[in-house]
Amino acid sequence: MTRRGIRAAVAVPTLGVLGVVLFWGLSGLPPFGNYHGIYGFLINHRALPQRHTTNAVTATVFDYRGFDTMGEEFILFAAVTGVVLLLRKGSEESDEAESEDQEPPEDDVRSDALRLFGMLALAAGALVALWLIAYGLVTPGGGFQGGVALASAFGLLYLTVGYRPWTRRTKEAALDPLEGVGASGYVVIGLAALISGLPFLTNLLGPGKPGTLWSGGSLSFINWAVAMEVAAANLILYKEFLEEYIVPLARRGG
Amino acid sequence: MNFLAFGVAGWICLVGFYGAIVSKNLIHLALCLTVIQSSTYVLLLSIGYRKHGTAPIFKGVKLGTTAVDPVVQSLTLTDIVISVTVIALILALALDAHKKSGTIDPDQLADFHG
Amino acid sequence: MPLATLVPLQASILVLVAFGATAVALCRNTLRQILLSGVYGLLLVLLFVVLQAPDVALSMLVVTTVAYPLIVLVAIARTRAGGVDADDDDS
Amino acid sequence: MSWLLPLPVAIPLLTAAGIASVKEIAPRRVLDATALAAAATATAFSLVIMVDTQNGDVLHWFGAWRPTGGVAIGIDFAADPLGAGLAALACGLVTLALLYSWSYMQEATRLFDVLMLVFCGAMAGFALTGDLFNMFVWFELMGVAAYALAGFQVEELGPLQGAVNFAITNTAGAYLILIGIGLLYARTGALNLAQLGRMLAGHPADRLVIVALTLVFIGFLVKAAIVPFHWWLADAHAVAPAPVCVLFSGAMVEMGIYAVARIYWTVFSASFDHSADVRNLLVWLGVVTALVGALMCFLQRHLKRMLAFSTITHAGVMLVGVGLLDPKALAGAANLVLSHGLVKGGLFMVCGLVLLRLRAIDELRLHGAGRAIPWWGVLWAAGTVGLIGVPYVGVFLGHALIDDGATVRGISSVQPLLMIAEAVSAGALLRVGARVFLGWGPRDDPLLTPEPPEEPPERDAAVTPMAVATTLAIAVGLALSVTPGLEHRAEHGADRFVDRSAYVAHVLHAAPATHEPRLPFTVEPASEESWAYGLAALALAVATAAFGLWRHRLPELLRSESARVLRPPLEIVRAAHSGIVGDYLLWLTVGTAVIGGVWAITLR
Repeated sequence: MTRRGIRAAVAVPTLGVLGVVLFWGLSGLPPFGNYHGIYGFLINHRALPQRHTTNAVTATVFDYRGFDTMGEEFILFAAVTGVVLLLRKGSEESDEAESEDQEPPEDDVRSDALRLFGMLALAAGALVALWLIAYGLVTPGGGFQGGVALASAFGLLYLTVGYRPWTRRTKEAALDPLEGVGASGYVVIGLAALISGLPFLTNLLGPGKPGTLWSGGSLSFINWAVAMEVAAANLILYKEFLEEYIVPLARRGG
Repeated sequence: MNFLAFGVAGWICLVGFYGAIVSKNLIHLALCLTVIQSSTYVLLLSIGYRKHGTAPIFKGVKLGTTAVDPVVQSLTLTDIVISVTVIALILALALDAHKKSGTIDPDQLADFHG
Repeated sequence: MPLATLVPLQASILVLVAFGATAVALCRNTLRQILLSGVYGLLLVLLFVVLQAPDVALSMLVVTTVAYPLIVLVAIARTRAGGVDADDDDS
Repeated sequence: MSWLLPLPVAIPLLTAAGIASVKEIAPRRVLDATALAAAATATAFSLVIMVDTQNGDVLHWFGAWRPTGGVAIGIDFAADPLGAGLAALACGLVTLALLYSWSYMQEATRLFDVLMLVFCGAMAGFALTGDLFNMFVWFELMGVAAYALAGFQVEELGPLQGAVNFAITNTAGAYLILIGIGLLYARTGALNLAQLGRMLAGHPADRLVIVALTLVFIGFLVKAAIVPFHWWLADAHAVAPAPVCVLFSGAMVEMGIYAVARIYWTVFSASFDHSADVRNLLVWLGVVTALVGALMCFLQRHLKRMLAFSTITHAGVMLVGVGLLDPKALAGAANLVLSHGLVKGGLFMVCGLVLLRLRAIDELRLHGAGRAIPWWGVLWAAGTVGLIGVPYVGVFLGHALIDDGATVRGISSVQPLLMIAEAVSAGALLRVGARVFLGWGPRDDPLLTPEPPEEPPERDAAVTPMAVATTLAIAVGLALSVTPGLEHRAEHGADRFVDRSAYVAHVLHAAPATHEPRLPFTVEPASEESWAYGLAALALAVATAAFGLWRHRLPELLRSESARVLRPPLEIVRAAHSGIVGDYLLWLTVGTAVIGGVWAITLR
């Protein structure tokens, strides 16, 4: 029996016992659909009057529990930093070879029609993304969803237009500062309140007009900072992973 | 229905753990981790669900309408972001491991014994 | 949506999600697994919609259609391009 | 001075983001200095907060969402002496590690500084927060930064699977915590620790609460490296660079222990009412952890792995301190965290220098090589003595208080076992010191676990910053047991830590702080019992070291007989540390199933 076989044989009864314990605990939950927790109830009844945001989830994410979201932004930030560190470290030697060549790998030949399509798709995707971000306080959506969508729209650019716009220089000149500014923006908004003598992350601006873009006060700034950080972080992530794939492939002439 | 939702959440967790334990491949293992994590999404959202409840978005809805719990949704959102980032990091580690030792089978990667 | 249609819908999607999770966890071939996990992600999106969580559904949608496939596919491609196929057997 | 509370988190995080933005244009030394300054500032603020908490807990409600009608709708930081002290320790260790890295880390980009600062902010947030889900967020942030830091210099430093195992097992543990949080939220509709405790109080613990307790505790025990969830720790330490190990051993593991204490006393203490079943399981988990750690420590020849197992020993002792569910033992655990963190951190720094200057990290290959760097030998010896528990040195105060706490709780079998565990693990470190820095003992020892050879990079580095950081860490760590007034403050802090109703009143109802007593600045004389344990530990540690070095001089018959009896169990324990992540995950499920099952039966 292989080691893995033994593991599987031990895992089944163990997970059986664990399952019994787990289901025993889960059976103590209030019945499905009959939840009456006070926390969510309060937020549902207060988000609109207090913050003029019609989306109670976004109000929770960016305001009532905004401090969690700051931590979450930094999780993304740290993970992207870690990925860059790990993936780039391995390709350090090959980078030296690249600089000797003075020539980045060739793009695949792609038709002008495809390029045009790519640009149009980018425009459309970016528009949807911006809408998602902007109206996040009103309708479903928000900085995170919109940020990922925005990054994906630019990701399409890679697929259709080619490798060259993605050189490292682009990243260093634009993406890193963008990501840093997005992440620090959140902290700065928090500190701004602290400097004015209020608790960290207190909403400094008025709640605005309900149901519009100008609802929520500082929330919309936080929302945009998050969108910036998320979009930049995802783009860096995509780029690092794609480069991991494409550079050795191109070098081999594949 | 009462127990179906929570039971499904528990089942996803267990099956994800099984897949991770017998995994032969770090990428496979990472995907099994996303399965385990998805059990927390199902659990949290099922907990906060309310019969006759609308989504906690009050645009064009009159105030005081029954809505599902927004807090669990906010927790789940955070959870999803964490999931993506951690998986990306584990995959980056797996790629690095592959560069060094030519394998991503966790059983063959082990160099330390005892 | 009336409860009479919503409850069976939720129940059936929950069952599908349970099967989806099982398929993803037990599938041994990584390429097939990433496909399955895409389907599983979409099932979760559906579940979140019927559990009245559109924000979460939207997040899951962008994550499951773009972020996961991209990074996982690259990881698979890269580890195969390396020449050693530790993941190819379909047992 | 509640406005200070967010700063130990905000300053490192803001600086990290700033460094990441300008890392391509600003000169390297400017960025290093900025990072160091940020960590030092965070440390200073944490210390100010700690002093401030002497007059009562300090609260900060983020976004000004103060509780209304006793219901928390926002997130709070609630600092008490122990939490603020832990934050100060974490930030202080980051400062020392960054100072050490000034010349130790030589990579081109400053991503290292960025990740260290994120790690710093996350640990401070974890120690200060008063909200369960917020705790989880900082826990994950700590994890993500730590995984990346563990895989940092893998090009030079051998295999990577240590970082992979670390990431996967800790992530799996975090999911268990989240399920537990979900269960608690379903029951109480609360995430704030004080409110969770208040909602649970008054009802006997039922199935949901028992399972929630199990899952949340196990998730944090994975981070705390408690047997059988400890496997990742040695693997991660073996691959991580020395300054990162300082943080892993000195602060991160302790965060797991702290979380168990914090959550027990604020959330669960009313439901379980210090039940003997909760206490026994935690205490015996701690004892087994200490013993396994000591045994494995003795069997290592890879210096960093050895120190990692020594950390496991001490993590076990800390868990005993927390698991006794007694304020005196808790004060002991807090003191132990402080002194162990600094001394162990210093020892890892010595390891880093050994690797840099002598270009090896293997005890046998380094035989006698340490004579070239005598000052570092002195530091190693001092640190090792600090970990034994010799009266009035290093970890002594913490151990003495934990032993007293056990006696208070009517337990007498635990103290000698803890003494043995810590003496054996410290004895192994003494053996290394004698072999490496004095050249004593033979050049070969088949008992010790062979490790894959490492090829550290050849490079030149200024030693001064490293020497300053190391000396500082070890000197302060050694002196803690004779710091005037520390014992009284720790005990008083622990008394407040365990007072759930005062915590609830303060957090949810803004009850004014009660008048705090003035504590004297004196050093209490140790009891006779503590003296006896301390001296016995010293003797046993020296004997262990001598046994490790000169075992071959024992009579042949004694050696072969004891080998015949001891070898098989030894090999089983050794083989269990397989380095395979699937095994580790299986151990995680086995441990969860067993602990959950035991508690399900006994606590029901």
